[in-house]
Amino acid sequence: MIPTSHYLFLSLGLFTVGVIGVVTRRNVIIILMSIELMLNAVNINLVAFSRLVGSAEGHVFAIFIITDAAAEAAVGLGIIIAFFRNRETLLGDEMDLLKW
Amino acid sequence: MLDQIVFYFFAALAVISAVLVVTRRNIVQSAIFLITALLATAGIFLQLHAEFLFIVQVILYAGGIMVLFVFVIMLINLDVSLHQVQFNRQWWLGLVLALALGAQLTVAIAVGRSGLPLGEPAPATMLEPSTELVGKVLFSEYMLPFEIASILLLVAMIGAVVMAKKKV
Amino acid sequence: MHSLIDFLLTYWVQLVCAVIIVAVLPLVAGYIVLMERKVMADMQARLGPMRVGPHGLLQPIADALKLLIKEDIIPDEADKAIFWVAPLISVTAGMLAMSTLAIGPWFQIADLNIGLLFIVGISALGIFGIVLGGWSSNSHYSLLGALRSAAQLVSYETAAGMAIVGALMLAGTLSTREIIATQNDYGVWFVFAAPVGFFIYVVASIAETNRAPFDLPEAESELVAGYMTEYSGFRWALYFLAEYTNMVVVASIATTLFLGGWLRPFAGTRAFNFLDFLPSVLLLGVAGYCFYRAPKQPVKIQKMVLAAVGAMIILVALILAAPLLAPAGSFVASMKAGLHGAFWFLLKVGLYIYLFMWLRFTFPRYRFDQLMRLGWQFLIPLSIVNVMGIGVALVLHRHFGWSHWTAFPLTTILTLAVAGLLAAAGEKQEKTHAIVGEEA
Amino acid sequence: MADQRVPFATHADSTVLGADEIVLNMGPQHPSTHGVLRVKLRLDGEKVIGSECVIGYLHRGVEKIAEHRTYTQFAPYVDRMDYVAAVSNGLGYCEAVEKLLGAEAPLRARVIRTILTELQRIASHLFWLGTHALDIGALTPLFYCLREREEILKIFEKYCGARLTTHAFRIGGLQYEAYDEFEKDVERFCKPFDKRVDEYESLLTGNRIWVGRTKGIGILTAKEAIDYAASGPVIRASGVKWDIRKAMPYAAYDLYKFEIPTGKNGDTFDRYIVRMEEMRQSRLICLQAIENIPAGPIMGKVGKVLKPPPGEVYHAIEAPKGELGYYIVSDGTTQPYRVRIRPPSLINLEAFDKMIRGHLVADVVAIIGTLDIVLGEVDR
Repeated sequence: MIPTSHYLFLSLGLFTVGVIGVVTRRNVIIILMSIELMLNAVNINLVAFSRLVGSAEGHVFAIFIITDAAAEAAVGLGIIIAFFRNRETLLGDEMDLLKW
Repeated sequence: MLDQIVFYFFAALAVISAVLVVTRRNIVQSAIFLITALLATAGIFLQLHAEFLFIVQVILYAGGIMVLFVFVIMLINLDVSLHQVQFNRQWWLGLVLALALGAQLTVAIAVGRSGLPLGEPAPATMLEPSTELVGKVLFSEYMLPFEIASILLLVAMIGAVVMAKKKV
Repeated sequence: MHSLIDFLLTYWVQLVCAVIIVAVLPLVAGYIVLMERKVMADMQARLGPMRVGPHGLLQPIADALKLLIKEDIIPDEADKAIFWVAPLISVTAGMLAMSTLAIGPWFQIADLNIGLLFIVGISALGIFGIVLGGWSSNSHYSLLGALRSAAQLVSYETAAGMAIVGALMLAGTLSTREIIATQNDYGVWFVFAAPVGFFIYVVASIAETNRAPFDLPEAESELVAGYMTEYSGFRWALYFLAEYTNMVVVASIATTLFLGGWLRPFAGTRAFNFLDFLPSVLLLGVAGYCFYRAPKQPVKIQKMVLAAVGAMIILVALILAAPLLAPAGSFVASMKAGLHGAFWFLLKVGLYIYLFMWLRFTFPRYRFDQLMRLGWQFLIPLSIVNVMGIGVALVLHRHFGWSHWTAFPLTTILTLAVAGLLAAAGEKQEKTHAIVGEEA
Repeated sequence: MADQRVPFATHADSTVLGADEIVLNMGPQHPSTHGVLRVKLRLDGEKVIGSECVIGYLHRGVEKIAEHRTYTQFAPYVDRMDYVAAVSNGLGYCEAVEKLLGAEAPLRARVIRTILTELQRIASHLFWLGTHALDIGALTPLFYCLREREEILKIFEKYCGARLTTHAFRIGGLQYEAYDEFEKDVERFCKPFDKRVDEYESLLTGNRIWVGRTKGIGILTAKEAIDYAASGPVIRASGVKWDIRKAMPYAAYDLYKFEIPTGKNGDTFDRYIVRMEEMRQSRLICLQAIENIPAGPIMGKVGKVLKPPPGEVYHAIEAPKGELGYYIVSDGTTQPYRVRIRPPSLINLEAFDKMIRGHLVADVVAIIGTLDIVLGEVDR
């Protein structure tokens, strides 16, 4: 059997990779995808803990997080499409209309 | 034995594809590796006996959200972004900070070992949340959050339509 | 080493089933193609394939060989890695979905407690094969086909999912085995309890498998071959295999959920037990036809092949009849459930696929906006109403003590009334939609 | 370069969304452009916002060839223009030259010409119906249509030995006398044929999908149809009662009673209905004609060497696809000075852009199909 900490380390690794993607990449779609990775890492954590303490709550929260991820992806991609239509770019650091 | 093979296989697959997601130049390839990472996570859910979550992950994440991603990527010009610089100017700072965060979390897990039985496998006799149980908890204790989540989805749907619509 | 042996000892049935699926499915798909061509020919006053083997019986093998040795062309501008992997995704998804299907009470790889959701979820992954294949070909036709396909599958999956939810509410379980057991307990197949749900599932499943009249992603007269335009040879054959696998999968889902799975018609009624002999009689009839045709074949080897086919069918008929004739309690008699279950299941799947073919050769093709309107404005609302109707019927039955015979017909009629309203509303709107957005 | 004239920019690297439109090149190698038509479509998503037909892939210079052949030698060439209605082409040419010569074919020849031409009209419409239905996705009607067309081709084969490019007529009359069983064969085909048309209609006319795919698609109003000089079923479906068989009778059409079916809305569905009705009318004409084929010679007096007097003539007939006109200028030699052919397909194709704008990609094939073009005739 696998110790719970291994799940946590896996989740930690995925989360860190996601954070790295968010803070270093320029392409907004990849940034969005990295956020999905991070949410996913959280889910692993929740399910592992749920098993550890023997309750279904972790699963419920994981379902909520997946719902949230779906909403986020829909809105995020909507914004990206609207942005792409106006500025013809996918680069996050060129999204600076509000920068002053 | 089988359990361990399954876990380490999926864990390695997930981490490797995650790394490839953030390093690939081609967005479509990134998306494919993200799908792989998500499916690997689904495998880990299965290994954790979270069957319902496994299928939710496959249907919603891999089958729904990622289709949306791939759809949008196909709509958007790819050739231009292939020849651009992929990492922003502060990438080194971001990398250092992200690694620092990772180190912090590692420490947190290490410290947490003393409080919770993290070092050993979860007791097998512990209840395995079945689909039925998840449903019961979701629709009794968490009824209100569930409804709020559905409103969130509705709002997101309207928002996405409004934003993606050409001219209002 | 020990653990490996243990593993094999525990799971040998599943492994054998898996090997059978992977090995036999391509052949089955090939023969479904042959059946389709023969049915098409029959409906179109033609003969269909007649050259390879008697009545074209060996045609699928010849086709497969031809596709195998054909040149495999990868376009220069294509994204090669994705182009290469896309058909594999489609086929893998289709085959994986087969793994929880119960073809008869004996033949099933895994009886997951999320069985049906697993099939639906995994087969939904096949869409990536189509989308990525279309995108990586770097051709406008392929891209349009892929986009259409993605939009169509996502829309109709919702309707199909809701139709399945309706039946699942009746069954109260996700395991394929128990769904069929429940239908046995009810004494009636769910198609009679929820006919509207079955209708929605039929329509949505045709759309999901990209069959006519919803075959827009590969509409040959518009998009050449849609997402498959740039594919050739064996890779193209893989897409074809995936399509037919998906047909088998949706037909199996429909059979399991609505048509009573491996149950014989009137399985619970003793008076109809003579139907147990139907499989053997049917097969004997087919065999008789084979022997009747055999002497009329032009070439000696064809006569022999057809006679051999007839003999094989007689053998199968005898195997099916043996458990009925053997003394009760013996080993042979105990095989009845498995053998007859598989026969009835496959027969129902075959009839469902025949329905697909029939529709294909009868109807013209929908246009894309019509398809979307049908999906979003008719099927999805109707499927939601259907779910509510079944819910109401169940409540009436369980809490108010209404009998099945009043609760279900009542809600079905109500659902049908809603369907009529939806159709009328759609008709009104269609008139204003004839020209799409002239203002732009 | 022809491409210089393209009224819209073609972005080589345009994307679906980026440029808001893509240019889709349909054909010349495409399953449903009925030969080698190339259509450049400007698409916004799937909506067509502009189109251009590029023709000429099947250009063989038929008109130029005519200037170097004698009148008799040129006759087989016209069969190769509209190759699914070769008999009609031949009729138009022969009658045009006869007009130029001032001769007329004897009555018997004209009646047989009428029968064969009407059979050819049915065959052409059958072929149109099959391919049009196939384009819209109905696989089965094609085979039923071809089955009946086969009967007609058999009659042609018995009559003149050829099935497709028949070269059935000669200038001044017919070369072949009708064979013995001719009337019987035509009757055997025509008698049950209205049932067959009903059969096709039962597959399509009431079908919701078919109606949805054709009603309101590619509308051409009566005025637009006249402005575009459309002819044949295309203009009749728009409600204009224009049929050269009635307006300027030729061959033996003035002897028979028949109706001109017209539509109301000028959409694809009306054109379909008009053509179906025309098949029934053609059947009636054939049945009337075979009742009484007058006896007499089949060849008029035109002489062995054709040398029309200098002058010019325009003669049009109602081919299955519309007004097929021959404009022939003679300089008094054995070869025409100039032959100009008015192909109905080409003129009808002009209306394509008008009809397609605002519709979807799927409607492109429906509209190409409903125009009933044959590229051999468009390009000549």
